[in-house]
Amino acid sequence: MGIESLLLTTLRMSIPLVIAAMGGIFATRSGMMAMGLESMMLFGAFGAVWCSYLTGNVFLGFLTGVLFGMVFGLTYAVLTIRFQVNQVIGGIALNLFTVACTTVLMQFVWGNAGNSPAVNSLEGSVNIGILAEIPVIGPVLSGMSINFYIAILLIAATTFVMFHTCFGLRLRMIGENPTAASTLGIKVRGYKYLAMLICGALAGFAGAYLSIDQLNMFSKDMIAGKGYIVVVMLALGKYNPVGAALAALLFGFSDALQINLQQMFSVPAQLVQMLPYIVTILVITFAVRHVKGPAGTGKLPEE
Amino acid sequence: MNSVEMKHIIKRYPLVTAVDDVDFCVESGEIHCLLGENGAGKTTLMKILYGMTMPDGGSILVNGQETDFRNPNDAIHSGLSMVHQHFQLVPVLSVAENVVVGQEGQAFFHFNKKKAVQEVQQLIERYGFHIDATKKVGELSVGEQQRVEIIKALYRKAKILILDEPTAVLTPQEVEELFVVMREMRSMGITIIIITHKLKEAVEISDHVSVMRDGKMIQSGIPTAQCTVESLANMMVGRQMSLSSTRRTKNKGDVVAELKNLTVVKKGKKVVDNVSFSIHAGEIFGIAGVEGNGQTELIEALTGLIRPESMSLKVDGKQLHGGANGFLRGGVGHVPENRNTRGLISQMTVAENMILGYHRTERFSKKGILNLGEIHAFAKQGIADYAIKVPNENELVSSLSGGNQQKVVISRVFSENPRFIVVAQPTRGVDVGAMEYIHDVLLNLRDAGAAILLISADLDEVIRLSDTLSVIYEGKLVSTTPADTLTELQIGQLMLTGSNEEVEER
Amino acid sequence: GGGDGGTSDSGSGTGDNDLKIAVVFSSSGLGDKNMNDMTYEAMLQAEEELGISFDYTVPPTDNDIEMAARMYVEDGSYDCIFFIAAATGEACKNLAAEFPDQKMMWLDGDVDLPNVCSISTFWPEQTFLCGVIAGLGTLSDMEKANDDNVVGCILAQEQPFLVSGTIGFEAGARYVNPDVEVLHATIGSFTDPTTGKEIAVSMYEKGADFIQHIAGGSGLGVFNAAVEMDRYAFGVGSNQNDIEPDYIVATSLKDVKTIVYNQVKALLDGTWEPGLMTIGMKNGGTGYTTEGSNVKIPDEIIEAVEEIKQKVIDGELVLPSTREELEEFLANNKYEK
Amino acid sequence: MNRLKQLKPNDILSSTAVKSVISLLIALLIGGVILGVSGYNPLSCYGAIVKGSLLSPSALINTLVQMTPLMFTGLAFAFSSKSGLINLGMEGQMFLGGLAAAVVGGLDLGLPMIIHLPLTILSGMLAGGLYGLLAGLLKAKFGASEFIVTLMLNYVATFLCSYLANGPLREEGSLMAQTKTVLPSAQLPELVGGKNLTIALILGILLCVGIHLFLNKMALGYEIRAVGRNQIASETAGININKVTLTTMFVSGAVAGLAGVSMSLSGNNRFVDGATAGYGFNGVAIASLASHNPLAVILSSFVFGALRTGSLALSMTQRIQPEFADMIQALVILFVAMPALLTGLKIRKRRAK
Ligand SMILES: Nc1ncnc2c1ncn2[C@@H]1O[C@H](COP(=O)(O)OP(=O)(O)OP(=O)(O)O)[C@@H](O)[C@H]1O
Ligand SMILES: Nc1ncnc2c1ncn2[C@@H]1O[C@H](COP(=O)(O)OP(=O)(O)OP(=O)(O)O)[C@@H](O)[C@H]1O
Ligand SMILES: [Mg+2]
Ligand SMILES: [Mg+2]
Repeated sequence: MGIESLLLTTLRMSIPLVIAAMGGIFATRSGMMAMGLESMMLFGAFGAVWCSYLTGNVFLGFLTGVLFGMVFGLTYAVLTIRFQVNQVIGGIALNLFTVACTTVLMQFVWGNAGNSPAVNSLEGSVNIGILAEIPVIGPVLSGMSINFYIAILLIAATTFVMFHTCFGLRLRMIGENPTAASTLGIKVRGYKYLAMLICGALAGFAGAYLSIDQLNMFSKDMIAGKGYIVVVMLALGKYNPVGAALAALLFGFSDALQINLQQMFSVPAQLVQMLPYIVTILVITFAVRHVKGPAGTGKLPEE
Repeated sequence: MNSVEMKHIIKRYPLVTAVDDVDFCVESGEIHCLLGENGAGKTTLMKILYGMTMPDGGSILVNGQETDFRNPNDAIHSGLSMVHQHFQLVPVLSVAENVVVGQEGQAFFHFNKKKAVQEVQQLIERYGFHIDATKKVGELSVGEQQRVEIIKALYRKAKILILDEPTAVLTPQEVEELFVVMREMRSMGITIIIITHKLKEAVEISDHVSVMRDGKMIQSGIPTAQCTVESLANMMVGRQMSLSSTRRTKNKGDVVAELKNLTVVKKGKKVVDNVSFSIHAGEIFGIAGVEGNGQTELIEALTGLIRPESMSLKVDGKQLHGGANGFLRGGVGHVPENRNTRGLISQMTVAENMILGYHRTERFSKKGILNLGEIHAFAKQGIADYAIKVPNENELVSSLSGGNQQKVVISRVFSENPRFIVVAQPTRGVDVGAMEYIHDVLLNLRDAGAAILLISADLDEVIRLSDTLSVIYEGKLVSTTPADTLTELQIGQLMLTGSNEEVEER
Repeated sequence: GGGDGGTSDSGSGTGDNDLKIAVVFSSSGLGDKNMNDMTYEAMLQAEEELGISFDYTVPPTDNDIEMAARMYVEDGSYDCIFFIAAATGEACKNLAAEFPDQKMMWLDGDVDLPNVCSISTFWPEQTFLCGVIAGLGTLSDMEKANDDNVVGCILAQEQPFLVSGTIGFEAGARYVNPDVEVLHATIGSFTDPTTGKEIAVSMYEKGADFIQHIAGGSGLGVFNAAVEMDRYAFGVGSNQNDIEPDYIVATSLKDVKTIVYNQVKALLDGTWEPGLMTIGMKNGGTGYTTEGSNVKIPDEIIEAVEEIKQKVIDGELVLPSTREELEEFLANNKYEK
Repeated sequence: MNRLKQLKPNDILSSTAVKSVISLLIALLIGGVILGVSGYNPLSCYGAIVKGSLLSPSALINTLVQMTPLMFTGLAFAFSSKSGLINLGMEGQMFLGGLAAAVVGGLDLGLPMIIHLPLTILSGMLAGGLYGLLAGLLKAKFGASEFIVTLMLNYVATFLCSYLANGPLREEGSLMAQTKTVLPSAQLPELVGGKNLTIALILGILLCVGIHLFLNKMALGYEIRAVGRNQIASETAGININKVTLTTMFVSGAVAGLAGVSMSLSGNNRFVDGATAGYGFNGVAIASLASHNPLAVILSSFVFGALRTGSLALSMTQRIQPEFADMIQALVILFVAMPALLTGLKIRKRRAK
């Protein structure tokens, strides 16, 4: 298999994971488990296609995807903060709801419960001449979708916001010890809502990437568990933006490798398909070990 | 003028009325001491003042102004600040970050770390604390963490400072330093409310004293000048107490616990350095020392919680093996220094906590089946013996006040009659009445032939109870002498420098 | 295809005759771009044109199929119960034995029971002819074909039926082009078009110029890849050519809609009979269609395909459904122009 | 008595059972609004659900059939939660348990039922248990988060079972990815003829009671609960954390495996690839509805069984997209898992003047 095409596949498969993971960082660092990511991504993917279908404008499509993601980010926040639903359960139930809800909406909008019609999607790619000169990875780095570069910017931006702004500091404090933050007069709930809005926006963006950048349509349950994978990648990256991005790359790489191995050897596909998951288990067992989320995960300030 | 006026405050919990129609006034610019038994309602009253707990009735005036605090934020804006009984710090963040967060600037702007460190370091120097503002809070000793909490209040330019049992975890030297700071703050016009169980401190530091009992205010704002330790004790407990009596051992027996060559290495440093000692039956072996000199590791090694580099521990001549379980079965009792993490399971009931660690003994379970009748009877007995303030043994430990939680731990370990007991900070946060009782039980256990290792930051306690007194400094036992050999000053010097020769030279 | 819009038709049908049918779909449900969708279309058409009424259910998992079907049987008001897709077969067999008076139809299965009309389709026959087009096309001078002698086949999930479809495709390609390399890969899901696309892209990058998908909703990603890489793809099931008419050469057709419609008609006419039926190229149930596609297939390829189709219909070629049978088939049958 | 008289309206509202019922009603109300907006008649929809799940003997039996595997996965999750472990691997454990039981049940060893059936059940429990234990081992030995490992192991088990059921273990000549049927000597005896309602239901109820007793009356159960609430204190008290981790993960996995067993040894009496997907994740919701109380799991799995059966019955006669039923289920999970529903809706109590 060509190294170049393997790397390209890796990057394309990692981009949505990376973008969603950056959203997940905001959530987890503020003490919210990112279990609702899947639903935010799915709803974002749907919103993007819907808007692109109605307006024919891809940019508006992405914007709507982000907005729809935020709606579910907020819903998840209201459920878990205001109504204190357990975060794991809230996430799982919300995902169940979103799959059903988007399917029903598809039926209403397009009269088809399986997929949307093709809509305008992001065409073309960005060529960066200088990058293309670099041997081996050059052709890979240049000529990717604009969202590839946005994803890289997001990693930097998330790192900056999380570790170099007052907002990030407060968020991390809330994630570690919400009571402490609240005794200092920080409006814990407000910040958590904000974090979930950011998380929803980025997850919605990731969903929009899947539906109107990588494809040009929405189809039933099209996130297919990627949201849960991101939750795992966050832990693998020890809840740091760069770490999570690297974990997503590793997963994308083993998935790309798996796809290629299947075509090269005539072993049963299922045995090869296990690869990314086994790699993840091995990494969490032997390389990362003892990952702990922020100490205040799931907690609210004491009354 | 009064800084704080609380009127007719009521706070009910499902099974107790924690604060029952309380009036509480604090004059502006004074140090006001709030006293009371464990569970009297002091913390609850202060949390209400600070906006953390909503009262069921009553009104609060701050600086003459009617208030309606919904959360601490409101209180902070009115110039209040509170240092909690349980620290509210984030161990993974630096000192500076812990201090400035919330006041560090506009949320979405750059966080100027350098400036924050500078400001905080300045404040630290100004009050003579010796802390590095860039250090992670998790790496600080308890005393240092306490100071970080005070820095937090100073940084916020608090006009009214509430300190909930700030001295419980401090060594006498640290207490003195704290008092210096408090007096300085008072001179700057800051009003301070302090909760403590150490009456000596109350007499020393405060201008007025108020006393609570059973949720009611029984003495409000009496001038400290009119009080003595004894009179305060009587007010609190409602009976005569003898606070300074001490009984040294009469019948020291054979060696029970024999420790040889204990060395613990942590991050390449010898935190416990070749420590050996033996403790006889009927002897209390006290170890004094500034927190962070290896006490924690010493305790953990003696109770099988960590595997030291080298150690031989014999109890009644038998070498101990295995982890915590092996040591427990070998007759080592353990009162942990931190009841919240090591001592109790706060989300379990009092009864369940009373058997923790002993649940496999024949008394409480047979063939793996718990003897629930016996467990409940035992718990009821413990509650009665130690006067633990709780409606019944099925309440969650988390609903108990700090001192009463400590009593649960004590009663559990002492009831088992272990041969060798490692007792750390036994009366931390416990009121005078309970302290007297716990001390009595300790002495009785000793007289009954137990060997007791007592580790406490409370120098008075160590001096009062120990038959043999040792000082730990940088992981070494620098002096081991029979009781009453050294003066308090000498002991203090040993704790701080590891030797007492300088004292004599000077 | 798809579910009902919702506002009309609550309650059991609107029929103006007494015929009432219950349809038990497999758990992949409506929107599967396959048998469920095609059946649903047929039922709507029958309702419209023949005036029958019908109810349907989509069991949440395959494990719930029997319970759902049993509810229909025990209700007693349905003239016939349609079981759609292989996964529903077990339930059909069990209930048919237990309720010998209830008429049933099982689509995509072969069971011989006195009250069941079982219609089996042979997957290899469905994909074989598209395989032939791919095998000849990759060597041809068709616009988007390349010089590499490689084609591909993408599966949603390993399931014996579907796997036999990939065997049929490979048989077609290698029958006419013994040296062609046929790439295989499995997506692992029916609802993951993005992974479907990545696999297709990686196949196209390996030189494939024709890809057959057997992957339901995930297959939409394959079409997307074809557009992006400017290569060819084949649809599957109902005619998918109009999804990307410039890139989809043909569809491996299974005319479930007609089959089901005819079943309803037979029930209405009273000509319905239990027994085993096989749908294949012979009776027009499976095959290929280029209708709706803008792709120009060279005439000589079409001629060859039609010729080979005739051989299958005549029984001259017996198609393989497992890998062993495939090798045997290729050893015994040589295609000559 | 005295205490009863003192109960204020708020106390009644905060009793768990009443709360659950109110939550359920609110969820149904919102579901009804969604149905109504979509043009369906909510009353007739709910009528069909209730009728189809409860109001006839056959409906009730269907509900009990649905409830059986859900009870096992719910119990498995509730149990692991007691020790503070999050076992999200029930799906995989259940697959393996089901497959193992199908294989052992299919072995013609000439054994009588009294030996063959228990052997088959045990093999399924062992398979699920060992798979749970694997996650436990990685946790105990390497500190790998069981939450992540079990989530990943689900995928591995799903692929593995799919491979086996498609390949080496596939019934000869079958066009489905399924094993051959188990021998009659390994099939679970039915409680009612021809309805797939087997003694697994009784077994499940007994197991719920047994685990409740185990947790509350046994020293090991006490240790498990202690570790779940404060690991450091438990360690200080000489409790072997690793032992608790391994025991919990094994037992939880074995119980999840039983869910697979109950499905493989009833109905079609075989393992069918993918046929039981989703039951594992449902277990999380069921356990939470039961507040992780093993006894309450019986009740909450009944509610879920009824919901599933009712939704199925609804879709049978009302031409309604099946996803509506899924939405209602999701709403029920969300609302029932809302401890602060009533307090959250109330405006915060103002300080009395
Ligand atoms: N959240 C709560 N729920 C139920 N009861 C509580 C709660 N918080 C406090 N209490 C009860 O209120 C009473 C007063 O507790 P509080 O913590 O104010 O005591 P305290 O005077 O600070 O005691 P200590 O000296 O031991 O810290 C105690 O009986 C305690 O058990
Ligand atoms: N939702 C419920 N449905 C039925 N019974 C219940 C329910 N909730 C509690 N119970 C009953 O309440 C009793 C107490 O339950 P249990 O002691 O297991 O709860 P718990 O205190 O939460 O336990 P743990 O301390 O292990 O968490 C049980 O005997 C059980 O029968
Ligand atoms: Mg207190
Ligand atoms: Mg070619």
